[in-house]
Amino acid sequence: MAKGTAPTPMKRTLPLSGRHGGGGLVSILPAEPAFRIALRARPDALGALSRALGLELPVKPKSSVTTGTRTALWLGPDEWLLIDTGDKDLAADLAKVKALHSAVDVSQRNTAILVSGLGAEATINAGCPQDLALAAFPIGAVSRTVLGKIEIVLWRTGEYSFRIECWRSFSDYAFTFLSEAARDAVV
Amino acid sequence: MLLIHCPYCEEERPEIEFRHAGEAHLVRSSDIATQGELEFAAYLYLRQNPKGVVAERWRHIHGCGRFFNAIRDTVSDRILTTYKAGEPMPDLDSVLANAENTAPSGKPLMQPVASKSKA
Amino acid sequence: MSLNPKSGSNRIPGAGRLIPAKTVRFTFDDQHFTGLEGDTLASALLANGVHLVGRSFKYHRPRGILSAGAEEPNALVGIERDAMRKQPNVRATVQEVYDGLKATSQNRWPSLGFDIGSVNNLLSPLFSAGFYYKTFMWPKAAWKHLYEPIIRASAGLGVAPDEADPDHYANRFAHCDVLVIGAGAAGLAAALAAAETGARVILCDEQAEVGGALKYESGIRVEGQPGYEWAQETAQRLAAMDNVRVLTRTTAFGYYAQNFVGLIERVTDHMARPHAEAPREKLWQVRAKRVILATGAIERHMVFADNDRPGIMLASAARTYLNHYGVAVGRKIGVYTANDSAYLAAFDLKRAGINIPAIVDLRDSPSPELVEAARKLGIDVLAGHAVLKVGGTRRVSSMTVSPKNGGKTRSIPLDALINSAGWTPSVHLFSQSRGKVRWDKENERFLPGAYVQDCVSVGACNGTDGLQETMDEALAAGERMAKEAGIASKATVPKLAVTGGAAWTGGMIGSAPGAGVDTTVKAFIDFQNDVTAKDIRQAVREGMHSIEHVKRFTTNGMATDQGKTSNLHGLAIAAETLGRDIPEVGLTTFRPPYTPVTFGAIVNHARHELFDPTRRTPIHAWHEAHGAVFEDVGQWKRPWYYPRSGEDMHKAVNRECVAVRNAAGIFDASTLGKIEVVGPDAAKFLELLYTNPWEKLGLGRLRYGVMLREDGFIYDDGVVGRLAEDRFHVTTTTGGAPRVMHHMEDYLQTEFPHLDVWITSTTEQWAVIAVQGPKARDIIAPLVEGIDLSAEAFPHMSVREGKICGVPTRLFRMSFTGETGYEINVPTDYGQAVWEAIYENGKPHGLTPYGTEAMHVLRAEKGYIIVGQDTDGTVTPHDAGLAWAIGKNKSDFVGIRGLKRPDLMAEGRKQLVGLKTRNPKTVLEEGAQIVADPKQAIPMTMIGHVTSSYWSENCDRSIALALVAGGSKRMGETLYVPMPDGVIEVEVTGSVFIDEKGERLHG
Amino acid sequence: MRKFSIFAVAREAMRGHKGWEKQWTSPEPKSEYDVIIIGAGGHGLATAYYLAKEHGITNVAVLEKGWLGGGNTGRNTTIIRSNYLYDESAGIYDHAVKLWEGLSQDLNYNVMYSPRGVMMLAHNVHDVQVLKRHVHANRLNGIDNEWLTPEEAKDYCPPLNISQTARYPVVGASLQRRGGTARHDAVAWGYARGASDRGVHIIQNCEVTGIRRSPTGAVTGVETTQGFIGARKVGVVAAGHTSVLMQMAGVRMPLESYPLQALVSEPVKPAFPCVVMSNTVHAYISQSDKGELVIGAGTDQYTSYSQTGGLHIINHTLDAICEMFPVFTRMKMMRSWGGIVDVTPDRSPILARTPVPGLYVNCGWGTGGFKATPGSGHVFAHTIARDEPHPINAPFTLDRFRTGRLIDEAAAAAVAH
Repeated sequence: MAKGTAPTPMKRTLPLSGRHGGGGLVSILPAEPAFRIALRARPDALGALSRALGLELPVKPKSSVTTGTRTALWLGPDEWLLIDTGDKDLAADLAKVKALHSAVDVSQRNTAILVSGLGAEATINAGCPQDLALAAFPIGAVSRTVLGKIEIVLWRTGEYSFRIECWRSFSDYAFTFLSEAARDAVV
Repeated sequence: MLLIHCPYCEEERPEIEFRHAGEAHLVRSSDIATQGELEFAAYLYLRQNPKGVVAERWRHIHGCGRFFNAIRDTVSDRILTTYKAGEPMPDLDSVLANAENTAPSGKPLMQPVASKSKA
Repeated sequence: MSLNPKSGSNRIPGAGRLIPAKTVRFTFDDQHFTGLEGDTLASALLANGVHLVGRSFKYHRPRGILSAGAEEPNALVGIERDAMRKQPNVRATVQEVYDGLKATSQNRWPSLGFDIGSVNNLLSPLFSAGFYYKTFMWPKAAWKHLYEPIIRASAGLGVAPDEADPDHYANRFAHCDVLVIGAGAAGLAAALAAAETGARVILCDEQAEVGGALKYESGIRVEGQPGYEWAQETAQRLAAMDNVRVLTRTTAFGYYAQNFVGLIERVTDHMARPHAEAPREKLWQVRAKRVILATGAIERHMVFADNDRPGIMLASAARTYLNHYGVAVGRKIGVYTANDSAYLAAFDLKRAGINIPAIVDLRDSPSPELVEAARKLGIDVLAGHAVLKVGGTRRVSSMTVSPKNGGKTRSIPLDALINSAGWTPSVHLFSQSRGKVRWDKENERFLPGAYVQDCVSVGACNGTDGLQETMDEALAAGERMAKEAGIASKATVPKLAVTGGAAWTGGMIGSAPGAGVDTTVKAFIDFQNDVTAKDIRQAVREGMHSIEHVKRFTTNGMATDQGKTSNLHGLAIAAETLGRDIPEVGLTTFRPPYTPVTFGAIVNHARHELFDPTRRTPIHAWHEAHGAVFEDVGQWKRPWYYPRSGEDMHKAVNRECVAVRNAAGIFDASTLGKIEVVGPDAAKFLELLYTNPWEKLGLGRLRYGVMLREDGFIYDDGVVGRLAEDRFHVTTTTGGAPRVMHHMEDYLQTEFPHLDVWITSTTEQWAVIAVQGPKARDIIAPLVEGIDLSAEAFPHMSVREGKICGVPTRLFRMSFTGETGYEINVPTDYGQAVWEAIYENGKPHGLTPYGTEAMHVLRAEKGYIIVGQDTDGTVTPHDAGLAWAIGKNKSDFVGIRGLKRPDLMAEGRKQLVGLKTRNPKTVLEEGAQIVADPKQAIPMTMIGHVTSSYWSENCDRSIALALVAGGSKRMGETLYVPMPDGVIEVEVTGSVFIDEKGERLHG
Repeated sequence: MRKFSIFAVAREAMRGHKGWEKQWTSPEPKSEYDVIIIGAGGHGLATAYYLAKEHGITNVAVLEKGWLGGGNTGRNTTIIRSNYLYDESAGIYDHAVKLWEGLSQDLNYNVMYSPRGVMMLAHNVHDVQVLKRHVHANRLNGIDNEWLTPEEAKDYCPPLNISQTARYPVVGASLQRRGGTARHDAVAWGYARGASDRGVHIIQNCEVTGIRRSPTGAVTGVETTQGFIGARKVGVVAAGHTSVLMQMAGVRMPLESYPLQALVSEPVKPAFPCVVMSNTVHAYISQSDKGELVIGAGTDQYTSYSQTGGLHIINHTLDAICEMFPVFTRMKMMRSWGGIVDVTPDRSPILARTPVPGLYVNCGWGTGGFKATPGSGHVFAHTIARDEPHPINAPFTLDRFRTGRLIDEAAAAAVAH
């Protein structure tokens, strides 16, 4: 079943379908569709929201919390990107929360690219100005930042694996950039 | 490319994640509709533009998205401190004193040992 | 002595470190040569006895090789790997030879040996400093047509490439605790000490190998090991450490704010057959917590008559060519010096079997040890002597020597002359870091003074002269910098014991006595730009008293070497002429780059499709398949029109426009900006951001909103729908989406933080399919579930949520065409499928895809404005006929005060009107200017301009919108549009050309 | 002062160029002048020159904190054009171009005004609308500016990439043939020589530290690092530093000062015949007589007096240059530098009296002041001499920021100055 929206009879066209990039040291692949919510809330609502989501919303900058297929990524002091790669609609879980918040479905606004391998860090650092050394950007670290000329959300999912979220129409640029950068992913 | 401490992300980030947003602590009148002509023009257009320490606004637009304020020396471009939007401007004297303490020593590691041979 | 004929007759067997068996073939000016792997082009040419390699900028004087490094001003050549890879102005002293390398000399015609341009040398008395400011003024037109073209053609060194560069370049952002710049003895020691603490270290060096001066310093031992070997082993040891990156062929070219340093790594220019995936060059953008500058010093030449002749070179260069490349730069080599280090070059050469006829030392009493050592080797030392002039044109053939205070002269035959006026510490990067240099008066040199950034200088660039002191200083710096970078380590810093080496101090600056005073003499300071000592003196005489004036007037230090060997000489001569101290005359600030940097490397990945993102809508593939021609709107590609076979743009647009009014059209509006405004104060927030009132907008209703800047001018517009009490769906213009978000966030976070509301961009969550026209409802009705589409239940300017084709939709009933219409929002990934379904369903009804051009025509027929086309940042809502959109009872919104400023309220402002040409077939040009009196003389009084103009097939005439002074009071008036081929008469009309009452909207 | 000419050069060549006079003198400051100009850049020196030449006011001092011509005059990319949209802007910039046309002869100093044409590229429909609006307005204002097809643009500038598959293809261009370049240093030196010859004192290394006013508020002189110097009229012509100086007189300005960078390539044989500007891809470029490609970059985003800027600004500029001119990708950046530009809210200059009697200000030229140098100096001299603006600079008041009567070329046209 296609994730990120309720089932429909219509064909879903994914922006990066069929693309793959990288080579020996790095693999670049489009991620599967997912449910995504842009969540905004103040501290007093976090308890209720966390309960509804079944995970503790992180409050530490540059961090994330994952439970099962669901992750909350800290983007700002009152802002999270929620991603669920399973088949549970985040919006439905949040619909019942009364505490003051804003939840907006952005499942299809974003698309994601998975960059992995020994050369992943070097590939991303071709366009991302942040320090991605493990000590500075550990597993689970998340940051909105830039890649070349676009904005991305960068999430380190493993020592050698990253998930890059970007807006749909920038995904072609992001994918092409990463593929080009991977040519020089000498670690 | 400057390195800017974001008070919300609690770390230094590269300038290209940020957008400068002009002089800080300009007060938009609570009764702006009836504000006097000169006062409004001053609010809209007149700027301190100092050669030296300036309080200015930045937005971590490609980061946490927050607006915040910075105290920066416009001669060295060194950012002396940053603080969250809505917080009062910190005491300049202590900011400057602290900057003084953390400034590069200005001294070479050792005095060079000069040889005396000369033309 | 036996020669090695294979790699050049001047190769000394047993000397140098290159392997004789590893030969490479290359050409210079189409002549074939053999060199050795590891040679630079300069060393390979010298090995083959070639000294004449170029011509100077102004006088076209024959020039040879001055140096063995990046400071080279003379030996610039063109390198051509193939027709698409031509590189001008390459320093032969840096370029490594590879098999098949093709080099060509520059700035000469027809040949290097016989250059017509050298006539300039004969005319040189005329071509004094700044002569062009005083001449070429008569007659007026001659500068552009005669003088300037000649000057341009004779200037300019190499030839620019004429084909697009097929190579690619890479970028890497890197972070480290300690960046060490320069991998000579000091840099290696500093890196070692820092690395031992566990700090992340980057060590870079511009040369192909580490070692710096250890490459030629033959007598140095570190920990008992020959210096060069120690350097290589240390570099290997460092490179093997996880926390260290060693980059050779990598120049630190720019030191920017907060320890941000740009490095250029030359990856493939030395390779015969580069790997296709390898970038040619790579930019490293390094953010270092601490920087250690170990950039060494650069040897200066002596300033004397005709000191530019091929065969005259720096002593350290000759020593490098011998000790590293195994090349003797001559067979009979004279030495002219004002310091100690040239002696060591002479000794090495002598020991290699080269005849050293004399060491001419300007100093009266050189150190007795050196003189004694020279005597033992059988070298004559002429202390207190000067070289007055040299013989030879294309190769130096003799030097004329006399006591420096006058006396008997004698001529000494030779085939090379090596010289040294002393060493200039390389404070370039320190100065770029905005550190202040200080003048070391005793040793006549600038050294690092006050530091502005977190860096430290060690070794020769810091004026530290002794090698042991340098090592101690570097080790201490490495440890301290790592500690300051926050590395806590108990590792003990190694000690390194060194022996050998000469002091760096001593020497002289400015022109040597006995040379250059005579005004016919050319004693060069800046070789490449042909600046002589007398040029500096003339500049001072003409009132150029600041070193910046001297530099600009004479062009001293402004060539591709940026004055590495010349700046201090120029300064000294200016100071002497002025009778002032050097610091009073000043030092020009060093600016990036340290050496020239390829544009491509700076651009790196941002070429071709990565120059700027291309944004495509989710329905792009369909448009492409249906023959759409695309228009760039910001970063977006939007379908402009869909020509059928045989149609031009005009015909296609006419057909599309007629189809919309007669049946229906389908349009991809996905690029519209969308913002979801959520929270109990959402309406309050919109009240403040838009001129309109929002509190009373009913659920499910839409309203057209106008957004101003604080100054009262229109910023953006769009339709806003209320989905719930606390949820609005806001649309913006395509181009305005990001700036409107930023503008809203600004006010929300900083001016109205008390409001309970958040905004989220949903531009790309929704594909937007506009279906417009009298048959729109019939077309979509069968596909829509859960929404009553009847005019009563779902009137114009409403929004409903439901499903279309089984996909969730936010269905807007609205129109930018004046027809009954819908804008169907569906989640992006379904955009194309839903579009296709609607299209199939609509085909029998005559549904026609239309592009942005038809959209523009259709909206203009209705007088709907486009912000950014009919408004331009100087237009108020009143000017645009949108006064109705201003909430009359509002006490605040952004722009409320700006609107009330005197000029914005003034009579006679430019207002939006319609224009009809007298001749309905005439289509005005957008941007054309409007006048009231076409007979007036130029300059005419212009009262407005055409903002939008189209042929309207639906009106069967041309239509236009215009901003005209006092336009609203000019209805019916005749105005004029003077065009180059005649005046067009127009009538001022209202701005609605079709269905003025708007009945079609409500069908 | 002896005239410069080929004959003079030939005569001096015979005697080793030892007979040249100083181009300007370096006098000690007097205690008082009729007029003090603060800032010996092109605009300030031109003001002094025209005060002396046109208004007979020669008791003038030009005070310079560094070396003359060392600010933006010596740091800009030397572009000259007058194809501005609004009558006000067109008026002042074309006044300048007319003076440029005879300036070398007027000053007897070759400023190398080279009308090689300024071409502005259109990359999309919006650009076409904007540039054509300029072309039409210019034509009716009597200013040359013509429309070119991409092929005509390529004919005029052969290195230009007009491939329609480029990311932002060239779809047309406007060309002002009278536009071009001049030699920046020569402009400063030529005006300095001309002013000095007419008795004006150019005092370098003399920083103004205060502006003294009488009890009635009128200007009485300036405090400097060389002591107090009296004058009843003071003109501030200190691009970049205007806010700092005006603050000394208690006047807050509608200005912000930004770093602006530029760079040159290594010199090559003639490869680029004109000036090309593109607003959409953000770049402008020409080739100097020495053979360097001269490339203007953008401003940094923050205000600064550091005269340095970020590498990423240079990156963006070269991205655009290599996109428009892919043949230059292998060229090398030889030197880069920064200046300080003061920018007004409407990006048009202020050339006007101020609320302080006797204090005049000439500022706010943003990134494009060089082209206006002769015109600006000419009308500013008039303003100071007569205590009222010349009709050409009358619209460029401070008061427009109160009334809203802005001259907003950028908002109107989205074209970089």
